[in-house]
Amino acid sequence: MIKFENVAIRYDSGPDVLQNVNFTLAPGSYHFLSGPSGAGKSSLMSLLYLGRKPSSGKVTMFDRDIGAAPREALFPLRQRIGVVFQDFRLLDHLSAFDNVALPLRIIGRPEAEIRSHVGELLDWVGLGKDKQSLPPTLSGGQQQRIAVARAVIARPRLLLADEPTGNLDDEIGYRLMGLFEQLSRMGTTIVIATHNQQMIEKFGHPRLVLENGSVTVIDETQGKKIRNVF
Amino acid sequence: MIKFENVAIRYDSGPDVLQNVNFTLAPGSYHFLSGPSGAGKSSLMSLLYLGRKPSSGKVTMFDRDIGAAPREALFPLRQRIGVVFQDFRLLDHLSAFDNVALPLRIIGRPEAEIRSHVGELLDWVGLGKDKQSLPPTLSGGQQQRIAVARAVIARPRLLLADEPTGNLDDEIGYRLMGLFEQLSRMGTTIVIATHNQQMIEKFGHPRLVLENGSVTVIDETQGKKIRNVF
Amino acid sequence: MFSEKIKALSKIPRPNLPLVNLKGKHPLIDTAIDKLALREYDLPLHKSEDSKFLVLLVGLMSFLAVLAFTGAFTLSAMSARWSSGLENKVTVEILAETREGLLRSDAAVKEDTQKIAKILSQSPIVKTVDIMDEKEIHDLIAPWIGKDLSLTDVPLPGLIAVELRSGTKPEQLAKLTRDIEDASRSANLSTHQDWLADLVRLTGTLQLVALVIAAIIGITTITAISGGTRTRMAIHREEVELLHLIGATDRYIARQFQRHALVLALKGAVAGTLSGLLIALIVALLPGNSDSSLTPQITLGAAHYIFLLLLPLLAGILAATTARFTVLRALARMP
Amino acid sequence: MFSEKIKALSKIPRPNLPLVNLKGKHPLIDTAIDKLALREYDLPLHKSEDSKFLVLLVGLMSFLAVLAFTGAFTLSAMSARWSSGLENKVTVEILAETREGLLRSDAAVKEDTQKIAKILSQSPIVKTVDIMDEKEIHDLIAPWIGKDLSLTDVPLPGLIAVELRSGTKPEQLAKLTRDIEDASRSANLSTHQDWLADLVRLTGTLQLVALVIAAIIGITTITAISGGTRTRMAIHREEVELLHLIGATDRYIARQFQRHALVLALKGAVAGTLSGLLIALIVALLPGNSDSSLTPQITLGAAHYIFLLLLPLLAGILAATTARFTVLRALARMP
Ligand SMILES: Nc1ncnc2c1ncn2[C@@H]1O[C@H](COP(=O)(O)OP(=O)(O)OP(=O)(O)O)[C@@H](O)[C@H]1O
Ligand SMILES: Nc1ncnc2c1ncn2[C@@H]1O[C@H](COP(=O)(O)OP(=O)(O)OP(=O)(O)O)[C@@H](O)[C@H]1O
Ligand SMILES: [Mg+2]
Ligand SMILES: [Mg+2]
Repeated sequence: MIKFENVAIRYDSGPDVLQNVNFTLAPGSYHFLSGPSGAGKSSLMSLLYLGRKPSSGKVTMFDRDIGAAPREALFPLRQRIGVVFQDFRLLDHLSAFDNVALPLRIIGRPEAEIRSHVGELLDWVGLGKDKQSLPPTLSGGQQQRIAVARAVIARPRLLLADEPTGNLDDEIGYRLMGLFEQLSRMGTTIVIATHNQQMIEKFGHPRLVLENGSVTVIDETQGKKIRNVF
Repeated sequence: MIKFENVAIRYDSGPDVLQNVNFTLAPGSYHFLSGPSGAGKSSLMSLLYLGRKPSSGKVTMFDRDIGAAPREALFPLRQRIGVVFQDFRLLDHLSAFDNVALPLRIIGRPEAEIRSHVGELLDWVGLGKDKQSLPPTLSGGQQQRIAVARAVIARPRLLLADEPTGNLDDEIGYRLMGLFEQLSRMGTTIVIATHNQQMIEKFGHPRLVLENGSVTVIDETQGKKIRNVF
Repeated sequence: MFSEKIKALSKIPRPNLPLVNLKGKHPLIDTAIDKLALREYDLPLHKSEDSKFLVLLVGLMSFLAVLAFTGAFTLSAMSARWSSGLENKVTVEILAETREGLLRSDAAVKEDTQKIAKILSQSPIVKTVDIMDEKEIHDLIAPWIGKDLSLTDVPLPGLIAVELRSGTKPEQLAKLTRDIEDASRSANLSTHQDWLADLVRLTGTLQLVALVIAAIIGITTITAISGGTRTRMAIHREEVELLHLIGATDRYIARQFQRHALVLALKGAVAGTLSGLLIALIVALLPGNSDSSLTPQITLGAAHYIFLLLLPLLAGILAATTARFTVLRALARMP
Repeated sequence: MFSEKIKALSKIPRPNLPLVNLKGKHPLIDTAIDKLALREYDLPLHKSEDSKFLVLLVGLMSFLAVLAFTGAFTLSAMSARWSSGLENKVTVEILAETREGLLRSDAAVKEDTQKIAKILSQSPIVKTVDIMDEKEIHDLIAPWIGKDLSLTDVPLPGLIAVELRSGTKPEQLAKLTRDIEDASRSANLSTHQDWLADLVRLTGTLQLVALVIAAIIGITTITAISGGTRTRMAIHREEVELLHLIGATDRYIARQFQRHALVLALKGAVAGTLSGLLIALIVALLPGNSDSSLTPQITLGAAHYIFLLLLPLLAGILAATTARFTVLRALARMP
């Protein structure tokens, strides 16, 4: 599914933020991405959601060499990736409903389907009453839930979430994490960047740890069954 | 210092977000503000940082009736309040340094003083190397630290922080909380909105809990000394 | 259960829609809207502050275009009218003097005139032959010799007005000219060719002017629209980037700017075209305009009406295309 | 230790500063900059896309203003020149006919003329007296009676050209008029008052035109600047709100927009004024312009130069004030 070989990331002519990154994520796998603030989690994420190409090294996703792929080839790949951005990136002038509907509209689903699916999901994340509200009139946690809903609405094959519960209380936080577990069981590959140590321990998935500019994979789940937290 | 009497908040012609809010915060007191997502924490904060006037009821701050005060009277009050906004609200075109310097420039401090104070504080929050970076080129946690630095740089008499550690790992998170403790000991009145249950338990300050549109003050610290966490 | 929610949902009024919201009224309409991508914009382009300015600019340009083309059409119609009034007419003059400068007798001139008239009326390309009488000739030449001087003192030339059949070929006319000049050395056929050449030149100049004006209008519109599009791209950079990141193709994004530019341009062009038409009509209906066939008279022919119909369309297509390429070029810079 | 860091800091080049960065060079400079608030903007106003448009507009307006005022100055200088050439001159006519229409004898007219000339030369307000001879009078009246007809047939009036001392008061002139008319019922003093009244009216009209142009220019500039300021307020709403929330006074925020508008307007106005001046100079130096004292001649007096110096300043103040009030009104809506 995803393979990083000797990947480095740098911004413009600055120093390497990450270097010599090597790891493989199997289809349907679930990883936490952790590391101190400024370690490069969001930068690594931006590679995964095809927001940038590696400065050097080779990234293979969906059986394609991303660095070598032509621009046009990336559009359909991006449509199969769901992203929760750390800063949400909602469209302020679109209602909660239209924000969540966006990925479906981009791939041209019929409006009737959009209406039922988006409505259902918004109800589920507790925003049933706020469907027509604009993001700036919603609370931080409500905005974060819209961001999560937008990321999962199109049943992506790869789900990336950057600190998806930073503004949420534990109850809703666990609820969303449960949603991610469900998606994982349905075959979605998942990478979640988080500082929340509790969360990491509770769900006990293998971890990609960023430190001092490189990545280590820590897997303490060998043979251990994931605790059922619901 | 701060007194809320029968305060209600509503947006435009919507329903009351909060109603019948009554509490008093003594000078130098330290409170956590908690409650589920969408309960009205940020809305209550916006009253405290004079971002809006109460829809009804009476708010007294710095010995003034805020609802009745003329516009001009609020400028100097705001200059004595430091705020960490939930969404940071950094000025994207100003460097980290200039963002933090803003409150000092507004009250017209000399540049030499600004340069030393801001530099020192940025070093302390771990952004010594990023002084001249623009916020969009910084990580989420780095931006949050700039927001915190900007809130405390002018030694405010009232410090309000809305989820100030949501994007930070525990180490930096505790470091900032320690900074707030220090300010508190120096007489600053502090209100911190957070979902982080651990944080609340660890520092054990009295809590303002929002639930179902009203506020309860829970003080379990009676006679209990605050644990020294440093 | 969901259908209830959806019903409730569809009742909520949605403000600020750039187009009438037809969605949800009928599945077929929905499909059509989806197909035509007539959904409201993902980007709040219609809230741009300079939209009014762009509409105004396109309006002004269209207004100018209508006036310029009305002028051009009118003048070229006039020139067509004049030339069609002249092109089938020739005049044959039988000189009253010999080529050597001696006066000829009245009788000789009259005789020659009759002879030439006969030749003319036998020619297959001639439709009518009209020998002018003394009074007519007098009226024609009076301005040159003074009205009150006795005409009997001056030998009058013979003049024959000839109308040719339409479709006469230049070779046929040349042959007739030769026949006449063979018949009398004093006969002279004049075909108004100078006049016609002038008219052709005038028409050509007018077409050039219209072309230049059209070019200026086009370039101004393109510049303004592409400038406006770039401003919008800059203002909505983050939103465009977001759309790009969640998988929107370049065409999906470009379509929004394109449609926006189309709507702006249509608004402006329709308003401008109608105002231009109004002014043209007012000028056309001003009294004293149709007095003489030689003063300009605004003529709105079929071509003109088609052009007026096409102008807003043209402006719209121009604007949409400009916006499209501007956006695509900017998008190509994203990975 | 901190001083080292600060040194390192001050070496980092800071791009996109709207003003030269003098900060940190010397504490006194710092203080001065602080006092004058010449710090770079907290808001990225100078990056606005329509800045160029506003500069252009102010430039055009200034250009127009310079041309309009140069024209007005020139014409009013001309009218001043004409009137100063006339205002101290009066003409006394001794009629050749009696008021009843009878011809008077040449001798009687001559005698009257001498008598009046004597009275005139004794008046304290008269500088020179010049009795015109027959030739001069002939030249003056020839256009009315035909050049070739014998003048001896027509009785000539007497004409005396009088130059008054400058500073003559109207009452003094009225007294002189009475004195002359008392001396001879045939004497007639004409003061060119009609001419002067015309000139005064012309000057008044020119001043009105200049005023109207100035008003149009002012209103256009105000509209554009306040529109531009409102656009900027809208674009930077969040940033303005942030400044407001952390304690910035309205004046602190307004100052930024104000300074930005000032800089834009100064740029535009200086460029526009200089271009206008250039055009005026070119026209002034065109050959054939100074041939006759009656054709317009561009005169750049001291007032003109002061005005040219003041124009950019005026535009700047206008722009800054407009921006200030636009911002203050918008800010007043924040709690
Ligand atoms: N500008 C606004 N206009 C209208 N409604 C608003 C506005 N801001 C907030 N609200 C509504 O007020 C309620 C409380 O929002 P608030 O941001 O205060 O919640 P919160 O406690 O801070 O939540 P969170 O923990 O998710 O940040 C929410 O239901 C929200 O929709
Ligand atoms: N657009 C950019 N241009 C230049 N440098 C950047 C840019 N984005 C990030 N950086 C730098 O790259 C480093 C890693 O940033 P990144 O956002 O990946 O960290 P992170 O692990 O997500 O941190 P956090 O937990 O605080 O969100 C930081 O030092 C940051 O300054
Ligand atoms: Mg990050
Ligand atoms: Mg909040």
